[in-house]
Amino acid sequence: MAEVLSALSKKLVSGHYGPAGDAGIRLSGRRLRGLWQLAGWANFETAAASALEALGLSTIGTFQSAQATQIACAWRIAPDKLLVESAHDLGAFNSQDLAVLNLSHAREAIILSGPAARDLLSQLIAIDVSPAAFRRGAFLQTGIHHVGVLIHCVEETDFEILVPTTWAESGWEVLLENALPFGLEVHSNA
Amino acid sequence: MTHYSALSVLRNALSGNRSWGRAWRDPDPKPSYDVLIVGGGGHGLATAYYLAKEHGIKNVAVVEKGWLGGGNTGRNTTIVRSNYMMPGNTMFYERSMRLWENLSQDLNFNVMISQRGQYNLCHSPAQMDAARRRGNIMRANGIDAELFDREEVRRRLPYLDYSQAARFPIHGAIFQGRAGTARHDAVAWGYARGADRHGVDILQQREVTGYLWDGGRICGVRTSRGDIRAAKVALCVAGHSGHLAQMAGLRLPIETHSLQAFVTEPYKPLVDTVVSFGAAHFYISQSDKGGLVLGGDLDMYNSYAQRGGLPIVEHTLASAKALMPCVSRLKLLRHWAGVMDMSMDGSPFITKTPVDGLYLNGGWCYGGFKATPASGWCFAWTIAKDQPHEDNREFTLDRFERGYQIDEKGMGPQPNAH
Amino acid sequence: MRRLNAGGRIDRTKPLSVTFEGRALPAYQGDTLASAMLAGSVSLAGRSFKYHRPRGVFSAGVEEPGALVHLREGDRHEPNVRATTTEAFDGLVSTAQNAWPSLTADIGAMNNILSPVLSAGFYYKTFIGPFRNSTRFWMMCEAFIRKAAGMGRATTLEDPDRYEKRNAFCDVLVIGGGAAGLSAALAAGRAGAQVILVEQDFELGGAILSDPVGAPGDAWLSRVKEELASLPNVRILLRTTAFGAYDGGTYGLVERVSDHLKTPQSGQIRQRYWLVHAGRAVLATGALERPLVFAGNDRPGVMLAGAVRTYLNRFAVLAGQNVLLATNNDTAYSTAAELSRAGAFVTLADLRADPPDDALAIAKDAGVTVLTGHGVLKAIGRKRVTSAVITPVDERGRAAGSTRKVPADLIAMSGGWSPVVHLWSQLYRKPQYDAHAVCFVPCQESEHHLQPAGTAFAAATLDEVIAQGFNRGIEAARASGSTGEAGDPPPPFEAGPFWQKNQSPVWATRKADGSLAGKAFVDFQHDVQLSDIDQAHLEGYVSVEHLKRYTTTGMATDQGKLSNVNALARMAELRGLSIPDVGTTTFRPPYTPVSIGAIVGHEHGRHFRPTRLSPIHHWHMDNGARMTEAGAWMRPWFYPQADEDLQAAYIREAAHVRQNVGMIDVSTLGKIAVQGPDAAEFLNRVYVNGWKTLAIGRLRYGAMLREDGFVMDDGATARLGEWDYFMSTTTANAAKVLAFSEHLLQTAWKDLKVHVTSVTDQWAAIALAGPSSRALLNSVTDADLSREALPNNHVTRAHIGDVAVRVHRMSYSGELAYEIYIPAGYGQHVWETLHAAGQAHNLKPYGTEAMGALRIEKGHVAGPEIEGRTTLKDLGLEGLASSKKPFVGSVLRKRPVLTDPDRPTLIGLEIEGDGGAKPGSLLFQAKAEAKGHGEGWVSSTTYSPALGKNIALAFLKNGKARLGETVRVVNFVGGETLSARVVSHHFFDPEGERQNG
Amino acid sequence: MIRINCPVCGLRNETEFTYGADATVNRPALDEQETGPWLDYVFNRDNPRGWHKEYWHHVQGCRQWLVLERNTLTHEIRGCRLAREAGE
Repeated sequence: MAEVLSALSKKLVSGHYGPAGDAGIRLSGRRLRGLWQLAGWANFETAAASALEALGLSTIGTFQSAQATQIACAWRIAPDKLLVESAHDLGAFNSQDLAVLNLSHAREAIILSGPAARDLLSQLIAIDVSPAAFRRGAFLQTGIHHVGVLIHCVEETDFEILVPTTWAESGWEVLLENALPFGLEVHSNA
Repeated sequence: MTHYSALSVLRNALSGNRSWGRAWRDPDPKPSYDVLIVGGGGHGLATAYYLAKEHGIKNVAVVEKGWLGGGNTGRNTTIVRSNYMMPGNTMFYERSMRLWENLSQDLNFNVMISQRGQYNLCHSPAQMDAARRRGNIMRANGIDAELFDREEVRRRLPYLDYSQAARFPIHGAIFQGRAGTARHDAVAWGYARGADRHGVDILQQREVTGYLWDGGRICGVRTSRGDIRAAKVALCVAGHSGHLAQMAGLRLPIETHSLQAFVTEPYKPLVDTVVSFGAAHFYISQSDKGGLVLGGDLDMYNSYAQRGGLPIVEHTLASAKALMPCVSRLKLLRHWAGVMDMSMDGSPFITKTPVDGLYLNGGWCYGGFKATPASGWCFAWTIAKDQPHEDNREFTLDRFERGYQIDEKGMGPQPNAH
Repeated sequence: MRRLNAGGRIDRTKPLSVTFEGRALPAYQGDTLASAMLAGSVSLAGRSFKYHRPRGVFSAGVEEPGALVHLREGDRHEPNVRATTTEAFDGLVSTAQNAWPSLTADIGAMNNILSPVLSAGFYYKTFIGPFRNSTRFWMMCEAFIRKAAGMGRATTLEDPDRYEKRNAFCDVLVIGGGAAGLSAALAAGRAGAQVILVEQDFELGGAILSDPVGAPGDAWLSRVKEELASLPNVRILLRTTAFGAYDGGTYGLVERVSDHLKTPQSGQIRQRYWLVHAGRAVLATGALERPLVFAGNDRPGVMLAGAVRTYLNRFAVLAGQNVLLATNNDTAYSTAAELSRAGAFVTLADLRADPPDDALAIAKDAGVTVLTGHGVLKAIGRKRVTSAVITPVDERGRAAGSTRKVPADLIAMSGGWSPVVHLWSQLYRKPQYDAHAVCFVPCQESEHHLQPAGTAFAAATLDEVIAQGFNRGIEAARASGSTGEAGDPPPPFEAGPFWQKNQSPVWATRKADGSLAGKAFVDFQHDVQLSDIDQAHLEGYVSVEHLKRYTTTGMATDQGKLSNVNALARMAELRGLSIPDVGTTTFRPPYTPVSIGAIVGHEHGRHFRPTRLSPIHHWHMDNGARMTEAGAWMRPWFYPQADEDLQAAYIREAAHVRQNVGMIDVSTLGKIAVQGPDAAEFLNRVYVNGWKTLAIGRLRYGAMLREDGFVMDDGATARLGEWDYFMSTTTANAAKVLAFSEHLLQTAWKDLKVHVTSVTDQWAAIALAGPSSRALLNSVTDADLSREALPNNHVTRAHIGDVAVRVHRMSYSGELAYEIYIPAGYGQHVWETLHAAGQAHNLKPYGTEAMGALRIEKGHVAGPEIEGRTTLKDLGLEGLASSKKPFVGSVLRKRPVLTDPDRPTLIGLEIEGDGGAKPGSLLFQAKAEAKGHGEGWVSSTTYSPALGKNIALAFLKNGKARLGETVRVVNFVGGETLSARVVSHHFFDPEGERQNG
Repeated sequence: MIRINCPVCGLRNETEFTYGADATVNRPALDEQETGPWLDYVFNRDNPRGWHKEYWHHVQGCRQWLVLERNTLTHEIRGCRLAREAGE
């Protein structure tokens, strides 16, 4: 079987970087289970109903809050668009009223964690990422170093950043550059 | 009026500098003028000067809402150049360059024309090709231009980033040696003094609030301090052209945007020329005082606020460091903004308008300062003869209807891309 | 040695090595470079800008005009550093600037003798030169002027330090950590608001730090600091300057993280740029003392009174033994008393005839001689004040009685206080003049997000300072919805007359006839004399902006912090107006100069802009490709064999494609998924050609126009399903086409059920071209690639190994060719698979240069031709446009100039000779003179291996009618003129037999 | 720093957006054949000093086009909607 080659394959080199001591930041990557965009029009929620059901979701959800189930994670990225991470092939749900698009290779997931993770984010995005303002389960669509990304707060100090594949290496280097003063550990596997 | 010379300076010095006369009068308005120019910036004052000097029309007033030279004339980054490629622009800007080269003598006022040259850097083979086309058109029109490769640029500008770390490597540059800088305030003052000497009335602190009409024809202006009649009313109010045109019932292909400028603390000579970055909208020069003068991009949204936003501050300074890594420890002293007439093709208007008695000079986008002498010269011609000169023949309002967009950058109909 | 044996807020247990001009200065932790200079009796610290006059330490803060130095060496060298705000550190090396050959014997000081000639505006009146149409004379003079100007010397070395940007959000930003700011932070903090308190100094306290150690303010300060430290919602940033106030409640701050160390520690940044988004802000920036104007008021040894007090009480430095204090207000009385107690002989000359009794009492108790109704007429001494001429004065400050000379090694002056309104004014607001307080103050507007407090708002007493600060703090907290109890303000401490002003508006001392007794300065760095203001007035430069620009007052590195009000006051006097009627100039950011590096943060070098990489990028790197920039992308330019240069490599690569098979990474093409039931209608509107009939499994070339009718982009779009289309755009225009499509769909065409989504990142793409491409592809796929099953412009799904791909049969090179679209993560795998299988077919990779050669041979247009000013007809694409439907640009493209038959249109050129032409060359008729804009221009050039000659694409007036004509191709900047034959731009295989085979 | 309250993403800095243009100019009907309305749409502007209805594109966010009213003198914003929901 052909292996999926991560856009970060040259970058995910385990090791400790920056000042010695406890690392404030941990960076690693994760292979997406599959990424799909569901897009509709006026009756989006109805049109998406069967796809949502298959994913264990009951609604299209609200902006800025992720919906996670055992088999999927869904982000309402626009009024009529849902981005879904799932191993299921959702292509079958494509219809006149629901445009399904496979984006499984279009994003790389960078995992950012550690006690200084929020500090690092505050260097890169102009959004309040204090624990009170950016809670577990919330997500942001924003720009890091001029590139549009999606940042999902998975746990208090764990974040997943979905970066467009072709920008991933450059984005990683910027994260690394800014993370160095905190002390940084890179893990080649999440 | 005192003729300025080293001798007059010496003579005055010996008398304690107490005998200087006013550089221009502060007259009361006459009831009526042959030509009334709205806007006492460089373009308006130059227009008045050339009306009097070249066309013998001396019953002229310049009406300024604040203080002369207080708008974009005193807010720009002082670059002069004539590296324009499009027919309609090329010879106009070259006329300006030639007027610049004699302006200090002409005005008996040192406007500090410093032809220290300008480099436009290229960062890809495609940019080199585009630069070659521009340079060839300049040369074919009798304008100086040279194309340098990377090594030649490196020899001449060793302080730029030629390292592996440079995100956009320098492939070469197009150079105009006659380009350079001028002292912006001096241009306004020199023209004001020159116009005044020819009898032009400069009326400061009078804001135009409307027009006087005679049927469908404009025959003067209403100001915050009384009406003034004039056979011809000429607008030179870049930044506010839309506003003043609207009062006359005209809608223009212009938006107003703010453009920022920056100066560092003064340093001993570091940058001896004007250098433009080809990978982002950024250029740098150094003033005689020693401040590095930085220019950047528009704030991109319509604005009449004469102050700039932070994103462009960040972007401009990042460009400065990307181009010249050594500026990192130098310090920004001041940043400010002017409001620009951004036209839909990036080129200006010097033209009669569809309204009888009303003439328009505007739409200067980024390029107003360098155009000042030719703008005044051509506008004066247009007003005096009621027809354009060869050099401003394309700067009309109907060029969009005709499809003659003078699109120097090929950016299309956008008021913020040129 | 002027250091007192006791007192001060310095740590005498921590001596530091600090040098100026190679001379060791007695410095301790807690000193500034300026306090160490004074302690070491350095009276000559620098030279002024214009006359190179000797300058000493003048102030104790950001307004310092004189003591500007070079700090550090090598790549950390920094010019124009204010000694007064430079924290002393161990290993500090500083040197003098703007002086040659040395600080004490500076040649530039000759300008001082010439100063009557170098008066305001002298540049404008001289150097005009005798020659018409020449700027040479001026430029010759200018070269000297430039060398003499400029203050410090910049390094040309790269900065070794790191910088960082940080975004912060708070309810209340308090700017200034003095009594008002501390009170504001305390109130807002107690109320529960998220507070950021910034202080430019390395200690909190503001003016309290200038009180003697142990004064009542100390206890107040430590109590407030302690409570603030206990509030987790209050963040305190020291060594941090709020330099700018911007739209949307955004403030720019720079924190000097490690400037107080010799070098940053490992991993430490030098400075941090904070972008603070604040609900409200309190401006507690205090006030700056103004100088008085008298002859010689710039001599080393003339200082601001408040600064003298700061050096005494905070740094335990007695700046002079024999002190003459000149004032027009009460604040100097504390200074006088404290100096006297410290052992100085102090005379206080008060321009006011009747100072308040409490102030007088304090001075007299301390043994100070107070001369009321007296002023300093002149300071005497060259590189250091030695004496002064004092005089009784009338109510206008003119000598009214006999003058006398008194010895003095220090003249301390206080001309009143100017609130620091800079940030408030930056928000494009005009401060108002308060005639009672004799200063410009911010207006109070309850709704504004920046509220002044304390001496920044001209508070007259300490009680008022604290109360204002506290109240503004509560208001700001409440505005953000914080409801906590704020309690009572910290009770004011007992304070001397320092906090009361009772200022007189007299600011200058003149002789009885109104003249000055010598050179008297308003701007100390730029050497603007009071007489320059008079001259500007004489010449009509009377508005504040003219005055400033004509005399350059206020334009030095201190940006008029000291000079503005005195210059305005003089102009008001001359014009017979009040100061507010003269007006004030606009304060602009930054409040104090900020390092460029700090604002740039990490965005420099290769991180200036992000870089975009193809999924196959690393293969190219590992296999010797030379890369080139294409917008944000890196692309393989060519793959040199042995020591091939670009020319040799691309010719070989292009020839190889025509003879065998080549492959190129085209992943950078813009790719857009167009989905929905109205997708065909949408395509029909944005493309000039028709799309309603395109069957599933087919693809079609299309061109799109801008709204104004010029060509915007081109590319192929494939129909993948009933409602699914796959659009490709050029690499350069991908983002533009997507945003434009989104705009149309979300504004004008809301009724269309279409979604457009970028899938550029989803797909790697490989173009396989050449006569052997089918055979090669057949060897790795399961698809039927026969001419019948997959004719040109068709699409099929296939597998390469176990990877599902899409094969588009289309050709850009004119050869039998395929574009293979592969999910990005398999891109490199498929490339390698093809590369391996290709060895049997003599496959070679090729780069963008060879791709260009192939497309030029075929006459395909690309970026150099679609350059924003060309029409469909210009490009030879007129035939594409449908006449049966409207599309974007379909009306405006018919404007007269766009349809002028004489427009330059695309043609081919066969260049005579071996060298080939350069893109950007101009075309002229063979016998016509080569001038003007020419008859056309060359857009793309190449050597054609297929034709064995140099060819070019070009635009030529009425070109289609001129095939066969010989034209001149002139490259002026390259000094080359060539001849070329005009031919069809379809140079190679015009019938398309190869690509359709 | 202009801050825009995107209906989808919340309050964001202007750096995440690109400026569109005047939102009061309406694109002529697709089948409009007269040149005048197109010239007016593409080139001519009211360019007001004061309140201005304009498009912004949240490119580094939800990619929605927004219509907001902003004062061109003060940069104050009063109202921001999705373009697709904004009235004609």
